[in-house]
Amino acid sequence: MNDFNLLLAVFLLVNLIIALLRVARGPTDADRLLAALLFGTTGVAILLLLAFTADTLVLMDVALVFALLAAITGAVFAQRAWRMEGVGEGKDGNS
Amino acid sequence: MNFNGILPLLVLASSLVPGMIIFFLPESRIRLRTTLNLTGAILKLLLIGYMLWGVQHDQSYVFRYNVLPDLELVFKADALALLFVTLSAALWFLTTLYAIGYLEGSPHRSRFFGFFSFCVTATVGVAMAGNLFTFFVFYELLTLSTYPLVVHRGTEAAIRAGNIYLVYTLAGGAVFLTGIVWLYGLLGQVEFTHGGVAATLGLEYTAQLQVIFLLLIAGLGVKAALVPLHGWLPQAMIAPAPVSALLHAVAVVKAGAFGIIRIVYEVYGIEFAQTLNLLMPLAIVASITIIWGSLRALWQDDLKRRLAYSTISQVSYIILGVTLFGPAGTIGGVVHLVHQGIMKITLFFCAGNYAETLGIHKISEMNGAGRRMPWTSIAFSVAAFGMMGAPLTAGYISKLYLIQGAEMAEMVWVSWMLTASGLLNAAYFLPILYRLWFINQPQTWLQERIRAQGRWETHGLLLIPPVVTAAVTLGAGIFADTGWSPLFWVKLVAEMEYLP
Amino acid sequence: MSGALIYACAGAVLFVFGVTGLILLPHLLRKILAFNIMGSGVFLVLVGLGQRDGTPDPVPQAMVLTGIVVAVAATALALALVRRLLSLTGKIQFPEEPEGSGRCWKNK
Amino acid sequence: MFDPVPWLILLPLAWGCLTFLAGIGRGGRLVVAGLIIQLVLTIILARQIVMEGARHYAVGGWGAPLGVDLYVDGLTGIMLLLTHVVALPLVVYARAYFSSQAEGASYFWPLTCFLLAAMNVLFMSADIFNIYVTLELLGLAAVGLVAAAGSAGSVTAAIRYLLVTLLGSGAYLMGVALLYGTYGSVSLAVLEPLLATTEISAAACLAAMLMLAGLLLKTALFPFHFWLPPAHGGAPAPVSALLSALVIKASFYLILRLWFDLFAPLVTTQAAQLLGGLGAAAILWGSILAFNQTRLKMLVAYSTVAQIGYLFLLFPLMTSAIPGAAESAMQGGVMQLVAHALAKAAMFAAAGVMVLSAGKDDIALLGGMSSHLPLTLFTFALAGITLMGLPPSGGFIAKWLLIDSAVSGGQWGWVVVMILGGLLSAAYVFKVLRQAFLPPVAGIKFKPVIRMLEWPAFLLALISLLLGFRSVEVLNLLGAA
Amino acid sequence: MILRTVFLRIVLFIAVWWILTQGRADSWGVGLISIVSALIVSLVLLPLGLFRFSFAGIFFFLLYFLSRSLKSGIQVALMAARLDPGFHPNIQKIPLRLPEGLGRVILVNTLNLMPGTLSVDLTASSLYLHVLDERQSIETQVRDIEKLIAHMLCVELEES
Amino acid sequence: MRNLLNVLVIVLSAALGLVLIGVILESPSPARVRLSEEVLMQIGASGVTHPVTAVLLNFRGYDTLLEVMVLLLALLGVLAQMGKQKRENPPAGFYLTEPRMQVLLWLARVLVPLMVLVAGYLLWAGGHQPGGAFQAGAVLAAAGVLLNLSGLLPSWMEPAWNLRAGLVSGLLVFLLIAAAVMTTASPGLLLQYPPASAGMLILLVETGLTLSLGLILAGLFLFLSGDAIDEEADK
Amino acid sequence: MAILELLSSIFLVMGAAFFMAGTIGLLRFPDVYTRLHALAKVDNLGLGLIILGLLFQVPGLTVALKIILIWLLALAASSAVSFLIARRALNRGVAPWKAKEQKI
Ligand code: NA
Ligand code: NA
Repeated sequence: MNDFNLLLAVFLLVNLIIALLRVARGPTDADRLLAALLFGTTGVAILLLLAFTADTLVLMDVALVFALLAAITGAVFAQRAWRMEGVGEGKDGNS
Repeated sequence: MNFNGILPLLVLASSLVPGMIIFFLPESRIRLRTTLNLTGAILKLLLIGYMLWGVQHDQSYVFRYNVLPDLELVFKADALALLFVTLSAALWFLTTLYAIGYLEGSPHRSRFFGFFSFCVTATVGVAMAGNLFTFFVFYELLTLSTYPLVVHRGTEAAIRAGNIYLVYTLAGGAVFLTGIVWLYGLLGQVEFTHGGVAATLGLEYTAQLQVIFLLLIAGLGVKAALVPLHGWLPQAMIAPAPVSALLHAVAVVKAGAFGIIRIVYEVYGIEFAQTLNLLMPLAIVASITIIWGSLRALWQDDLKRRLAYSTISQVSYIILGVTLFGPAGTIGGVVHLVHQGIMKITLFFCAGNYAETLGIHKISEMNGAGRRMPWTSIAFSVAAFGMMGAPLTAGYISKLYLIQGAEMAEMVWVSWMLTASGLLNAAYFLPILYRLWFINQPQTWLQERIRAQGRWETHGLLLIPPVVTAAVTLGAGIFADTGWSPLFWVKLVAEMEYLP
Repeated sequence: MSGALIYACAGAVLFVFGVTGLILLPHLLRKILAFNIMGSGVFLVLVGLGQRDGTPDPVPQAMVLTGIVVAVAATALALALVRRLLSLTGKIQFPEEPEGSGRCWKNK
Repeated sequence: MFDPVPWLILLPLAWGCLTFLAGIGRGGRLVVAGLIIQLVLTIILARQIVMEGARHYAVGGWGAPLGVDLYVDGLTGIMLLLTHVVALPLVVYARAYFSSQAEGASYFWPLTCFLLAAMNVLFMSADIFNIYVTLELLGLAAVGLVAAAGSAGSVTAAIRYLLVTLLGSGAYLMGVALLYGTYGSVSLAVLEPLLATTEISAAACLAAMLMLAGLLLKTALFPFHFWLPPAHGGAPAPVSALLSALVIKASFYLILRLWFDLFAPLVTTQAAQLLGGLGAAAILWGSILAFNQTRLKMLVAYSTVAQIGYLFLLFPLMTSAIPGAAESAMQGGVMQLVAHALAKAAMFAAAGVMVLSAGKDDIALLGGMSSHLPLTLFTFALAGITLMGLPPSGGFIAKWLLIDSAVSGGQWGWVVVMILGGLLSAAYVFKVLRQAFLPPVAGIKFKPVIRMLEWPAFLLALISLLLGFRSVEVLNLLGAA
Repeated sequence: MILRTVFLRIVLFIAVWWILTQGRADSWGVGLISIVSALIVSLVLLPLGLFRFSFAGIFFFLLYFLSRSLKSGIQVALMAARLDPGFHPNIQKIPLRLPEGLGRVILVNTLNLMPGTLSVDLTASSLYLHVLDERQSIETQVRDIEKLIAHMLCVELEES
Repeated sequence: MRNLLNVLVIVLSAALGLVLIGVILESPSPARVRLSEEVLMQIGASGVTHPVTAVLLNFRGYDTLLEVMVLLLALLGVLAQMGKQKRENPPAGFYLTEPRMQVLLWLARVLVPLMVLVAGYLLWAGGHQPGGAFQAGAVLAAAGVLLNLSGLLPSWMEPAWNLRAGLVSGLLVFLLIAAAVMTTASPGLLLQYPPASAGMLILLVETGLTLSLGLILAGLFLFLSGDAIDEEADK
Repeated sequence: MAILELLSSIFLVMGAAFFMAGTIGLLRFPDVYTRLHALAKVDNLGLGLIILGLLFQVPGLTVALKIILIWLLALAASSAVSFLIARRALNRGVAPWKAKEQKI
């Protein structure tokens, strides 16, 4: 069971990395903001799987904090990060 | 620590402390400044008088202070030191008087007199230094305290002269320092001692000691204005007259010459120096300087410039005397340290008087000035004759001993060279005297700033110092054999320190 | 080679990337990011080397926690400064030449 | 027996908190009082060191390797004393400075308190990880102070400084990681014997290189000096003075410690020669650049680049086999460190006064300064004497010792460098002085300055000058083991 | 009424604390302080009387929500897997019948997890939805949820 | 020239990387000193049961003391920058009525009390498992950020005395306890907690730290966000 | 016991599959809104299934409640954040992708 959890965690990690590639490519800044969402859910899933892998239930607390902080990060990103047009290297593709 | 140990410090403090106070005085406190200046100068003379008396009665005045575990700051008031100290203190007193008159009403006097006092402190330190390290400390302080005096006027020309002065003296100081540290590395100490400390090293260090000698002499030669290290001196005549007087007669060039005396006699020892074949090259350099300075003086129309080249030439008499192996040469050289000082300061005082009173800076403008300013011109003439080595003057005594020394050292060419130099001296001084006395004065003076008032042809404080020094020039020549003459004291020095 | 050493090696790679980025990247935010990558690399090496014999060692873990806080503080300060620079100059980059290094020969 | 060590850590932190609580721009008086107390404590500590020798102090009572150890010896004592002797006049100066110019004043006091606290803890630390934390503290405080001026130039300089200092401490921390990984401890007391007795490992060598490189970067040794002049030259004058006089010395102090204690078994003559070579390049290049500056504070800042070079000459000189030579080199290096700190603080403070009075940082505008601010100009000149290495200053004693060491060790190249460096520093010092003797530039009107701006700087310059007469004490403290 | 709300919140926080600490007995010292702090914060942020709810409403809402979100997930997953996702996306404006406040927020969040809808903006009177297939009517789904929410929060729907 | 320099940097870095990896792979195992064993041996006297917390707050508590100072310094740097900027906040209550902001507003209303609980939990948990003041402080700070984003907490201007007191409280508590211990229980010894009260003292220190760190970390955001006008304001 | 493990594995695999589908959607979908659909719905469903799967592995009630709590938090967060992102995109004028007149 433990190894199975670990396997799935690795799978989700790979999944996350592939998805990040997309996020990094944009084309709009909104697409990049998706990273916050992606990290939130996938991260929590991976952490929980790992928590049940090696009897390190402490990782649940990490997942909990992670979920909370991911929410805040996403909110900050959406509210604040996309304000300086032309300052960052990215340009809105569609707008 | 006993009183004798503190005495050298008091001598230093007598100009340092007033200097520091004066530096921070507001410009308007003229009376307090003058009082401080004169009190310091008189106090210093009294202290030195006491020490002169003491040295004659076998007292010794030594102060030691450890700067590093095995490196001391040493002040030693030996006979040679006192000779120089007395000269500086006496001339400082006169120059202070002169400067008070000279600078009356001009700006930045607190700054001027502050650095002026520092400068004398440094000179006294150089004189009383008991080892090379201490000597170097004050030698560099002298550089630093004279720079503000050279650039005092704040004109572009003054600043340029200051720059040249710095480049020469700081570079010289650096070379000097290298020599000192090297020697210190070899000896573990650099105390001035009879017969020299270097002699303890023996001949296997010949090459190193020769290089070190070269470094030391090169370092000192800058201030002593040895050709080819003399370039700064003619430039520095841009400074106010009292400063020039101080630079040329008392402080800077003398510090160099005095240092060479110490090096030859008390670091290497005259015999050891002779063994290492160091004296002959030095004599040749000194001779070249003497002739070169005189020749260049001939072509100068600017009075202070001509005097400056004259200084280059005359200071090397001292060095020449040192290199003449034997007591007569020593006496001639060392006594010229004093004599040249007295005579040259007279000349600069007078030059300052001409410039301040009548606006005369050039020799071609001096026609007939003797009638308008008789006292100044008499003083000038006396000093000029002294420089030429005329009998009854101090210069005669110096030359007499130098020529004797040359003969005793069997260096005939030196006698010839001295004769030639004397002729050259005459060649550049006599025309001035001729203009002063034998050409009629013009209708108006260039820029008559100070009117004649009865007996006073100029400001009293400008007049007294050159008259006094001219009188001393005569006195030192006429009364050379009495117990109060410089010659007597120099003989004492030579007896106590160099002759077994 | 134990698993911990893999962490340490990855840390080494991150460290080098971070250093290179910190030096070469022109954009200041990327420099700050590179600094964080560099820091993470060091932390990985610290923890990885610390427990390469299998037992986790609390000391490097504590040190890494301290290090993270320091890195956060530094990052915050850097961001505040960059932001200020942006509001002053409108750019998130260094001006072309550091003052005084290039022009000095011409000025005299 | 009363032990000042823990109080020297807690008190500056407390002042930092209190000045922050006091509010914006307030707390200067508290800092002055606090520094007086700390100065007394440092003097007590120095006396204890001279009497009883070096000592370890186990924070928390655990002792190495579990806990963090402090170590206090003669060199520590010198650094602590120096810090307080320099800082005390500077804070008095800063109070006056910020009363006439508000720029950069807002959080100056807490930042300065923390900066000084960082110096204290850095000097006393004997734990390489703890040293990392202290380095970061020092760096952040310094950057905060540089940036506080708020202009585009100073913010740029601050960012550059921050990134450099972070890169430096990153490299340092990587070294710490490697050492911990190899030896299992971060305590100097544990590591030193381990490195000395076991065979030299590649990890230790790499760690040494990384840590020293990081510290060199922070010390701004040529060619890593590029960040220093804008940071030091652009900050408010009290900040420039603190940074140039003290902060640079902290990382140098660590280099000394690591080089001669921890990494002593690893360092080679070639490495020492390399450091010396960089030092020589710093002396020459820094002086030339200083001379070419048109801004006064930049000139002073480049002078720091040059003066740092002298410190690094002690590494090749220490390799000399002649017994006295190595000792003189160490003594000379430490004297140079102390003298430069005092003189540079005085010089930056004086420069600040002149700039404040002229209203613009431009050497060409200094004409007439000699009569307008004679005391400040005198201060500048006195400080310059130390930098030039002229007697009787502390700088002279330092140069004497270094040249002595080089001559007796037969390393003539360094003598030439030092002599040349002295002349070059004279060139840039007198460039300022001669300008000040010229008549005022037409149209310029100097603002009057308050007395409390001039005297602290003068005091510092005077101490740097008179240090030459008290070097025996300094060296006694240095020698206390 | 007020007491009930405060009581419910305290119970909720105690429960959460209990869950977080997994029932460790030695945690209640810190726990007491934490729960009181959380209560104070929640009372400041969310004054009493801002909303009411019924437990039954919550139950029905959750039931609906779970079933529909399962469906929505499967739907989008299939779209992603198909070669031709075949969507006809557009933004639609839906007039709102729920009164302002918590109800609308729950509606927005719920719709985000429902099949084919994504809330993109909220104004005083209407909700803007991004729908994956504009050919299907989305209105009925919204109305259903509105009704459930209104029941849960004990509010009346406005006539639009 | 510039390119050449870049290439040089890259080559050197690559070389450094290779050497680093080489050194890491070759490092002898185990290390000469086994500190983890020492930690486990002494943990009984530390007042906590979690080894990392024991190291952080007792064995190497000195590092932590300094680290709080690091954070405070960063905040001071930020504050010094902030003083220069013109501050413009949206009018009070703007967000509360703005329909678009409702989602965020309610998210904050629900999450923030929970985050307070979680912070308390992490603080408590630090004694026996990973967690402690820093994590708790981070969660509190996140709560502050969320409140600010949702308009419930205005951005911070020049901090008033009470905020300043909160910001330094962690360091002050730490210092006071250090000074108190030094003058009573262990005279002249820095941070040497008596084993009997170590746990209590550490919890006290951690509570102060949590509060202060939460404020500092939130401050790093809130002080700087003052001039960050949300798009909402200009729409 | 074995059945529980089997059930757990099934849910976990399904969860992972949904995550993968989310990623595919993210890669393939034409604009930010459609991608948000993928993330907000599919990933959360994936997370829910994984949590469901893990519920079969829990050692006790509190642990179970804790991971449910985490799930609720994640759900609330991602739903709110996806609204914020979508609104911001719309606000910035990112136009939604439209199907061409004829089917693709
Ligand atoms: Na820590
Ligand atoms: Na130390």
